[in-house]
Amino acid sequence: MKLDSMYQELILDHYKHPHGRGLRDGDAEVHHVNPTCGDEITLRVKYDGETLTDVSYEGQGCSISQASASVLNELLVGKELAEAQKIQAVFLELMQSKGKVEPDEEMEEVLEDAIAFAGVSKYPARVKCALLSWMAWKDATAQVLGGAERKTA
Amino acid sequence: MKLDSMYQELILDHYKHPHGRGLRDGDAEVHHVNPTCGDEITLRVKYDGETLTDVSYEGQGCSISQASASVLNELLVGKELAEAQKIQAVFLELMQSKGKVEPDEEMEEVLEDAIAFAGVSKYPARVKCALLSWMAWKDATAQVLGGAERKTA
Amino acid sequence: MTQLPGLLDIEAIRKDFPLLDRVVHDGKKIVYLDNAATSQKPRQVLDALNEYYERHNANVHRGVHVLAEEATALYEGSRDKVAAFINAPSRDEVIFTKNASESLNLVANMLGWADEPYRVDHETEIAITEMEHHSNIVPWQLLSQRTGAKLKWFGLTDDGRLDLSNIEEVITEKTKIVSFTLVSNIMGTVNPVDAIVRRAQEVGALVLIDASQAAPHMPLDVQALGADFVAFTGHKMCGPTGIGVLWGRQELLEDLPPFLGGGEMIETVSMHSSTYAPAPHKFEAGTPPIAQAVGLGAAVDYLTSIGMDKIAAHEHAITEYAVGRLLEVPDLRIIGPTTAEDRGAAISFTLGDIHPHDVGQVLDEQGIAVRVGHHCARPVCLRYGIPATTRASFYLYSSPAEVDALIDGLEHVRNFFG
Amino acid sequence: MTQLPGLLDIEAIRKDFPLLDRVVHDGKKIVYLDNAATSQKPRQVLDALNEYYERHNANVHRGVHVLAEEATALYEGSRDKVAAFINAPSRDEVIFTKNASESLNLVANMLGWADEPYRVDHETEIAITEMEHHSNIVPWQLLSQRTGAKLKWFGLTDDGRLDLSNIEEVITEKTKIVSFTLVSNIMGTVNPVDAIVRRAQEVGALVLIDASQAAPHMPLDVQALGADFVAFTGHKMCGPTGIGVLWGRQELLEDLPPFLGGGEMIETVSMHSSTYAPAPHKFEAGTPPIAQAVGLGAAVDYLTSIGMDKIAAHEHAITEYAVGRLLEVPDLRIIGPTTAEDRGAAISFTLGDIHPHDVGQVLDEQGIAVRVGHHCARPVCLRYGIPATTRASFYLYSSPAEVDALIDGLEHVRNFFG
Ligand SMILES: Cc1ncc(COP(=O)(O)O)c(C=O)c1O
Ligand SMILES: Cc1ncc(COP(=O)(O)O)c(C=O)c1O
Repeated sequence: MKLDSMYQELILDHYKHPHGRGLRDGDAEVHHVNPTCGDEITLRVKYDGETLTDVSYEGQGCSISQASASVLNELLVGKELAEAQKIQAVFLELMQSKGKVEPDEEMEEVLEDAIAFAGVSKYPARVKCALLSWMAWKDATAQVLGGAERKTA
Repeated sequence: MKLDSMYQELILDHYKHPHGRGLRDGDAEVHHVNPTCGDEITLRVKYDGETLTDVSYEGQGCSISQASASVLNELLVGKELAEAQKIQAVFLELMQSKGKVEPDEEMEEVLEDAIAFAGVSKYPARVKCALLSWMAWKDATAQVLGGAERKTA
Repeated sequence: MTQLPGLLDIEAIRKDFPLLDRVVHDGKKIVYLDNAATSQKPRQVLDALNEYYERHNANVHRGVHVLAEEATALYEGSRDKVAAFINAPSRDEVIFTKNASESLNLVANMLGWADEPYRVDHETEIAITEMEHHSNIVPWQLLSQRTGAKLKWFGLTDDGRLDLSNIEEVITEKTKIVSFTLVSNIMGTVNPVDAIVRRAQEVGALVLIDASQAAPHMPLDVQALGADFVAFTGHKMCGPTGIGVLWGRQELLEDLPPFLGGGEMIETVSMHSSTYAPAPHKFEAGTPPIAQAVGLGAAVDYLTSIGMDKIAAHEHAITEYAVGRLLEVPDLRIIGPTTAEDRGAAISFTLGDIHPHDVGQVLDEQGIAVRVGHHCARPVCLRYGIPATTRASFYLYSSPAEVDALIDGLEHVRNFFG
Repeated sequence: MTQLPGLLDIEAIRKDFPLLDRVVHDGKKIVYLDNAATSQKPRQVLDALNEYYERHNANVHRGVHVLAEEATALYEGSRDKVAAFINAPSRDEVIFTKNASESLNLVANMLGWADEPYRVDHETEIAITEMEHHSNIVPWQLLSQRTGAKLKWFGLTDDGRLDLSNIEEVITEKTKIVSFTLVSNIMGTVNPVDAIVRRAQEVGALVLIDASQAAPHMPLDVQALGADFVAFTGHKMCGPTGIGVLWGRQELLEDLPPFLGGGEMIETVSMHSSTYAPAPHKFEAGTPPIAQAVGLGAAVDYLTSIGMDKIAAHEHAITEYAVGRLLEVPDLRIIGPTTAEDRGAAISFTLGDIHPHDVGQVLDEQGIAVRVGHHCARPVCLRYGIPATTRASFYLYSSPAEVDALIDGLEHVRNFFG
């Protein structure tokens, strides 16, 4: 069944048991909305020098957007900034591939669990769900780097 | 040729030799425009009691609108108001008939030369041309009757 | 097949709609339950479009050639058809726009630029409701921001109806315009027009009714409604996209200022000043959606030939059946009226904790097209504390079998995420 | 048959246009010379419309079901096609409207509601020209009336060109926006973009180019033009009615406020306030003209497959031939450039004292469709002291034989009224 390519076991797992959910202390906070469906996320990042020490978040959305935030947390927390940015870029590439990129070993190595989202890229309406938290993370990180609009709770 | 039903000899005659053209003294003046083609007319009416003693006009437009003003002048000047209004009403009926009213003897008696416009009623875009001066006359007369906005030159 | 009293001859009707034969996802025939978003088009409408473009296409109003005359007659003929469809006192009260949103914005802008007594400014108020489509909220928010007028609204009761208990506070002596939807696109609620119109007239406020979800589904009589303006959209009523309607009372259309400026809407133009054509042309700047108006005319003919009262009865039967069956689904909560009384054929619901996106996706896989999200009525979701809903919405070609398919599909959704 | 260098394979092209086979007035094949008013549609465009309605019709953007995804892909795919057609730096700079008039009004309204530095108010000026279509005059008159801004314009030379001799007085430090047509719809004049853009940039004014009569007929490169906004309309370029385009520079579209409010153009809505989606959606309130955008995409494909440079060459050849032959007609006066240089394929003329209405009527009787009147450019008629003109306008399917038919027709007109 084609649906299974989107709703991988792993995605459903993350959806039911999200990692790192909840808002904690951070260096910057952003609020992103997917206007096409109303999914929302509030996300904070915390850095210690170059190391991303926490991504905390709260929001509402479908299994894809929730699982994606959970995977992001699992994958990026603890990474150096440059490494995290690389992972984000590869994830973006995969999601915008319209199902046409066949993930190779190199990609799998970079994306780990996030590779499970490959099937979602075939569903244009859902790509934005998968990207919501990743765009929020990028934005929050840019704020930290730019020193602009820092908010802490 | 179908065209001849519109451009009756009589219409072309009035077009080439218009009656009563030019602006003279009047009790009311109106300026009417046909927005669909830009035809314009300035028209004045003069009454002596119940008698329409003059319709003077100036304007630019096609053969149909010019001929129609000329016929109007010929037909209405000298008539009692009530009689003129009746003629106007019959002319309006004919023009809005979409070519479906076959003018009978009674109509011919009322409209005289104006009966030549029967063919124009088949051309929706030209009906307004034929009616321009008649609507202006009606409007000017209403002004005289209402006493509103009287203008004399 | 389930037989319900009041149903139309669905098999015959479905033959008119080519899209309903569409097969998706490896052989599943489409079950189209997204009619509140847009309707499918009968062949009669597509034929009218083709016939227009293949034989009569020309720009309207300003030509003496035969094509221009034919195109004008077709375009203006559609205005006659629409006027008759809504029982307008005069054809000149029917303005063609591009969609209902433009119609609603048109009124908001007219009032913002109007002279007294219509003018909306910082001393005046605007009243809407919490169940409006965004297209009947944002124009008023913009008008309120730009003029300083105060925006007020009716809240909702727990069972998805307007709370009119504070009507005298919402509609006051300062209110210039009351704008509300006849039928909610998210909950299906049919609103009590009379009570609102009565109060508006008491204080001398104008009334604009958003009939986008009514015109396709029930007889619409603008005179009986007692409103000053009525807006609706072509694509939801078997017509093409790109065409909407604003009906307005003649004297208002005469008094109110134009909105968009351009060709067709003028009487005479010089570089120094211009005068405007009488309504409806005053409000139709530029080349109008000619073919789309012709298509809407054909849609109106089609609906009329079936009969709007029969269509309403059909949808009522389907809705009653659907509400009943949906309420049997475990964990399903209908957002809006839970009976078929005073409600249209759009039914929103939540299904336990399963996000509507996920519900919609799994239904889609079975060929069932529903809409998920806030349906351009986010305040309703906020009001009921939910992020979104799944919405099934029916039309004249909807069958009880399609309701059954939906129910089976929801069972599958529950299993999938169970 | 007359052969001219640069002509397209007219016979093949004409087969694509069903309407060109139309027979009028007892057996006369139509000679359609009213292309500046609207173009005919190739079968490819009609097929795209039918295919859309019969297989993919759904509302866009908010659905997870397969039809909604397909409709969205088709609609947004057309945006890509249009962006490529005009060489836009980004697809997000392409806004779909209902026609060019809405596009022009959209800019006028954005600037009226904008913050500094874009805001048009009583201390600022607007510059247009005397050869604008009413749709590029009236929006600025309205804006000027409503904000107090001063409206200025370029006059015309005797031979139908812009008089730029006083450019420094027309475009000043106070000028916020300069809006002008690339090609005149009444005279065919092609205007000198560079000189105007240079001066506008000198004073920091924005530039809006009305390309309604250019986009159908020549390669259009918004980057090369150097303008800030470019407007055009679908129905004149083989597309359906009901669709227009506004291209605008991304940063401007980000900064400028929305115009129409409603569904699709929002990010999030509550009863208290709303935020807007990024461009282009910010400017596309309500259900867009989906099928019409798809049709426009097909039109762009069609034109591109032939080649805009080849179309321009074809029209140049026809225009040159037509101007030459028209000048042979006794008492005929061309209003506008009397050579084919820097001119488009619309040719206006007067014929002695015979009123254009009468000219058009007698031509129509022979199956020749031309437009008569002021062509929504009345100031041009005032400028040249004429009530109206007869206009013949050509397109990619126009043939030398049709020019010949026009010339014969005019002979007949002269005899008729002689
Ligand atoms: C130069 C020009 N600008 C604007 C327009 C307006 O286009 P539309 O009527 O499609 O809005 C036209 C055509 O009518 C035109 O020729
Ligand atoms: C109640 C209601 N009002 C207004 C609209 C807006 O209609 P459109 O998108 O055609 O402008 C819709 C549908 O989208 C609606 O359901």
